[in-house]
Amino acid sequence: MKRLELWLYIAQRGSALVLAPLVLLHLGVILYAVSGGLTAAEILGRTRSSALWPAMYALFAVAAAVHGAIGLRVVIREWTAWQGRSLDLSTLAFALLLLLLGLRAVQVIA
Amino acid sequence: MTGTLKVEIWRGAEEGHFEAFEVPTQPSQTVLDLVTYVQRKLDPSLAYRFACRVGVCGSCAMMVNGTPRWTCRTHVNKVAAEGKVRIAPLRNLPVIKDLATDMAPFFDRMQEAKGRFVPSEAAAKDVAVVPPDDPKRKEAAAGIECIGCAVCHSACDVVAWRPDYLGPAALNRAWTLVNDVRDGDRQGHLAAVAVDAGCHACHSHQSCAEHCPVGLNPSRSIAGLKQLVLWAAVRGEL
Amino acid sequence: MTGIERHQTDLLILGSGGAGLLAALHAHDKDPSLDITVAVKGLLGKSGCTRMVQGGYNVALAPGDSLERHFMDTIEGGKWLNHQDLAWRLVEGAVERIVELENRWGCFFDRNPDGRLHFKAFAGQTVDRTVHKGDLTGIEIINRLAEQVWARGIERMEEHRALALIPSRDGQRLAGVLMLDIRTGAFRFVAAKAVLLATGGGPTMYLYHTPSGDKSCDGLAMALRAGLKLRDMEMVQFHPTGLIAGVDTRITGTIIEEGLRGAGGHILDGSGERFMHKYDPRNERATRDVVSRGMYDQMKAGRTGPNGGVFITMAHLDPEMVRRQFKGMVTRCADVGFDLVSGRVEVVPTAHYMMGGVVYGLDCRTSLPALFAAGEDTGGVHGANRLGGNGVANSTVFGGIAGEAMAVFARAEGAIVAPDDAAIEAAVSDALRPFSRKPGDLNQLRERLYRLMWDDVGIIRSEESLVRGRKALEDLAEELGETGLADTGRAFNLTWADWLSLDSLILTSRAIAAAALRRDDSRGAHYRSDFPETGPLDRSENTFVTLQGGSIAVTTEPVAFTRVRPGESLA
Amino acid sequence: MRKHRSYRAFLVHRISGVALALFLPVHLVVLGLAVEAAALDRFLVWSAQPLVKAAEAGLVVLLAIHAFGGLRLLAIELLPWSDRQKDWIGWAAAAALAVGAGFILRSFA
Ligand SMILES: Cc1cc2nc3c(=O)[nH]c(=O)nc-3n(C[C@H](O)[C@H](O)[C@H](O)COP(=O)(O)OP(=O)(O)OC[C@H]3O[C@@H](n4cnc5c(N)ncnc54)[C@H](O)[C@@H]3O)c2cc1C
Ligand code: HEM
Ligand code: SF4
Ligand code: F3S
Ligand code: FES
Repeated sequence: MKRLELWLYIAQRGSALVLAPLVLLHLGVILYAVSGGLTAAEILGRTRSSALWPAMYALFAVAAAVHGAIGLRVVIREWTAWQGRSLDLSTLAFALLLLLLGLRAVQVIA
Repeated sequence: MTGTLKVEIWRGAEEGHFEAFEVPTQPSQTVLDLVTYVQRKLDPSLAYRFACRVGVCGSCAMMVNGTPRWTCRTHVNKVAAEGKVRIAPLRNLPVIKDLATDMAPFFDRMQEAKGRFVPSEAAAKDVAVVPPDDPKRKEAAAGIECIGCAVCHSACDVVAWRPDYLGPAALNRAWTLVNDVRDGDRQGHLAAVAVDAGCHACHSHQSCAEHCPVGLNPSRSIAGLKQLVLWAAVRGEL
Repeated sequence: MTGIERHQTDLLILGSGGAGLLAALHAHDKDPSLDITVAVKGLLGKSGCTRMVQGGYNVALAPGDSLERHFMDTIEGGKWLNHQDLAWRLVEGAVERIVELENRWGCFFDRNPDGRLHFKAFAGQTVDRTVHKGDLTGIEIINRLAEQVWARGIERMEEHRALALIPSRDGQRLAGVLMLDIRTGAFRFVAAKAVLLATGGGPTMYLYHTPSGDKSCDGLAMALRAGLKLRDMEMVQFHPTGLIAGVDTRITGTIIEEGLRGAGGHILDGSGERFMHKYDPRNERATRDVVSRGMYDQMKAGRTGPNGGVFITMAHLDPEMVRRQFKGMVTRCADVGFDLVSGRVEVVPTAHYMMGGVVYGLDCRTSLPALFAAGEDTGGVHGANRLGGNGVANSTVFGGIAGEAMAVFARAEGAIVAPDDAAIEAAVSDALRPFSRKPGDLNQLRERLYRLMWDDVGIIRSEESLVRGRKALEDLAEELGETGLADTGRAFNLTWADWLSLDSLILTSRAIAAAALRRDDSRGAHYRSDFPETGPLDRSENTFVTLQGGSIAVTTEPVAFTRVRPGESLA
Repeated sequence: MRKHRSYRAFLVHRISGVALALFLPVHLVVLGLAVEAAALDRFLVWSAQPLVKAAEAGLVVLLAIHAFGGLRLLAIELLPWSDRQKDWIGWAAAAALAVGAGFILRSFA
């Protein structure tokens, strides 16, 4: 693809922009929730209270998959000798794995 | 004031070793003077490069105790750690001999980044009217006094990790051109830095700005390019 | 011939200063099909003095200025020794060139608040006419030119030292140049249809000097050896304020900006007293030559600082102003351990520029067919003194002219011709001489050259000192011939380079001494204590030197006042 | 050559990013495994042990560090240049610390 690296860069920064509020929110929730110990009921009670929670976590999963995989690809390219097509495909697979696991987890809490 | 300094100098090319010399110290003495002393008085076969000796030609840069510096403007006092100075050829460039590197790859990057003025068709016979406080003029002026010493190129780890990376100096030059209202090919300059190892390969390490001997800030220029390129790409202009 | 690589190009340009680079660009413009090679001793665009230009570029474009005024300032400054047609070509060409530098090559000079070019004041001018980019004008010019040359696929032979101009077998023209590839130590003969000599002169044979380290008068020495005539060689300009920080630092000799004196800086002798009032009512603001002589006189009398110089101080002025207005100089001094804002900085007059050089014509041709010359290697434009700002104008204007003329010549009359192999052979064995001699002390020879030129052929001369100098130079030349080098390998051998530079410097020094002995009056940069007065202007003569059978021959010719006579003015 | 704030900030950001990327699948597997509330509870009980808690605190801190460091980078890249950008490293670090401290205080409270 023409200007592949540029588009990956844009996707990575774009997904970071999506992640930013979600992570902050997630951090807030964690901070709020941890006090006094966690229970499944509490977690699920919250996440099932509104369709917005699962939607949010789904978006989180997609963005994290894109962001993390592109990030790893860059790090591996720069810090190891591994590069080229096999790296691209592996990180793509990693993105799909993250996405799959993420969506499955969302399904659980939905 | 007279003492001696232990000076270790890289000998060889890509393969080589450090060789130690004792050099008498002087009140006014630059790292280039140490090297000159060794070549003139101790070992006539030592190779290094300099020209202007006042910090304008950018040919004397070397690694001094692990840091890239312009040696003609670096006082020994500033770098001598416990009476010892270790001098090596600039990093991230092929070594020709001893302290002299081949700088051609560095200038090749400048060209790849289309780091050269393109006259505009409209250029009249007269010199363009450009007020000095025009924001674009100020951006261009801030980055223009690059002496091409490759210190930033040598300091940047991304250059080391990705040898095809255009590098801070080339991108900095491109930024001055993108802001040059007289230039006739803004789009061409942007396209040249939007390549795979272009401006967005930079991770904002800022070692370039940290080490630039003339105080330029390539990080800033690169950040500027990243934005322009990003919007141009999103708008489908690239 | 064995061991010598051969190379061929249409145009060979020696040097990558303003003259060399503009020649390459103009030749390429004129005829893009030409195969052009720029060969340079250092790196392309990173060597030479054009890059070091601080002050700026003289051009008659300011409101109220005119070609005539620029011309008259140049002639008056040159004390009527200029080649007037060349000087006119300079002022005319500068206007064209500055616009071209801006609009075509991308130089971005400083502007007034209204966005138009800013012209600053420079000594010896009746109108402010110096275009500049801060106080780093040369970097801007050379960076822009170099990147254009790089972009055009013009061939680069970097770190190649020109050793000798090689005539054709029939001796009728130039066939090419013998080069030394510094990186490998290999000799390379480059045959060309036309060659430009643009190696930039450079009076680096004086104890204190400003030019870049790669300049050693190689071009002038090669020209002398090839039988060319040099004019006005006695005219060596000294800049009054060079740093002095001991003999073992390369900082010594480098310029401290002229503007410091203009801004009210004081010059003090070793005991802290001002002295310039003894020499000129303008005190420190007198012209370069007057201040240099005043300082030299104090130094001779022993009233010096620890390193043998005098002092410049700005401490009585507003420190903020000094810091702001002279930022570059303040940091440069600080980098080497001096405090320019509130302390004293030791300074000496320092050899800066050679007004003399190869005799050439309006189209940059020399008397040797196929050899062209431009820039500081040439003589004639500046006469007895160069105005600040006319140096870079000279190299860029005539470099461009030479490029075009060479392209035309290559088409019409150019040919690759068989070189005189014996001449190549001789030049190679000359260059290899030190390897067959017993290793000796080159540093001692260099220091002797520096010292004797400074003492006897320097700022103040006399018949006595010049005769002494001439003799000492002849001795030195002989000693150098017998001083060998350890053969530690020829690749990137800087000590061999030092030897070759000394060889060029000594020969050129002999030309300076001979011309200085011949000129028995004082004018411009040339001051004879035995002839302190300037002779009648309308009977002015130029000096010419040639190398004949190993010795320097001097002749004189009356100045041709082709445009204006002393007492008249065009402006 | 690497002894300056911006470079250290880069290293911290990169290492935290890689750690997060490696931890994230684990985190999701665990969540996904917990197809029923009881399993999740068993996991939560296990994770209430101090050692595990400390590790989790570490991860939260990592996420906070990476998030605030990332915001700083996005600001450098997407906003007009500010010469104060170096100070942002300090602010990002402080914010990350605050989150980490908050987590530890609240989770052990
Ligand atoms: C510190 C300083 C400040 C100056 N400031 C001003 C100013 O403000 N205004 C002004 O008008 N003038 C100024 N001048 C003078 C001006 O720089 C020169 O007059 C002019 O630029 C010379 O240009 P050039 O092209 O002839 O030579 P240079 O620019 O000196 O270039 C010579 C080139 O020839 C190469 N060379 C030398 N020997 C050989 C060889 N044997 N083989 C191959 N290549 C060789 C060199 O490496 C170099 O590339 C200044 C000079 C100095 C030193
Ligand atoms: C608030 C949320 C986040 C923001 C703002 C953010 C921001 C960024 C930015 C700007 C980069 C680019 C760094 C560079 O190229 O120099 C980056 C890299 C990276 N991020 Fe994130 N990120 C966030 C969350 C995450 C998460 C949840 C993960 C885990 C999957 C992650 C993993 C990575 C990785 C592996 C890198 C590559 C590191 C590198 O190139 O140095 N990030 N992040
Ligand atoms: S940006 Fe600075 S460090 Fe880099 S080449 Fe230019 S002057 Fe040297
Ligand atoms: S050091 Fe290198 S990573 Fe970017 S900010 Fe400078 S170019
Ligand atoms: S010798 Fe020119 S920058 Fe150091």
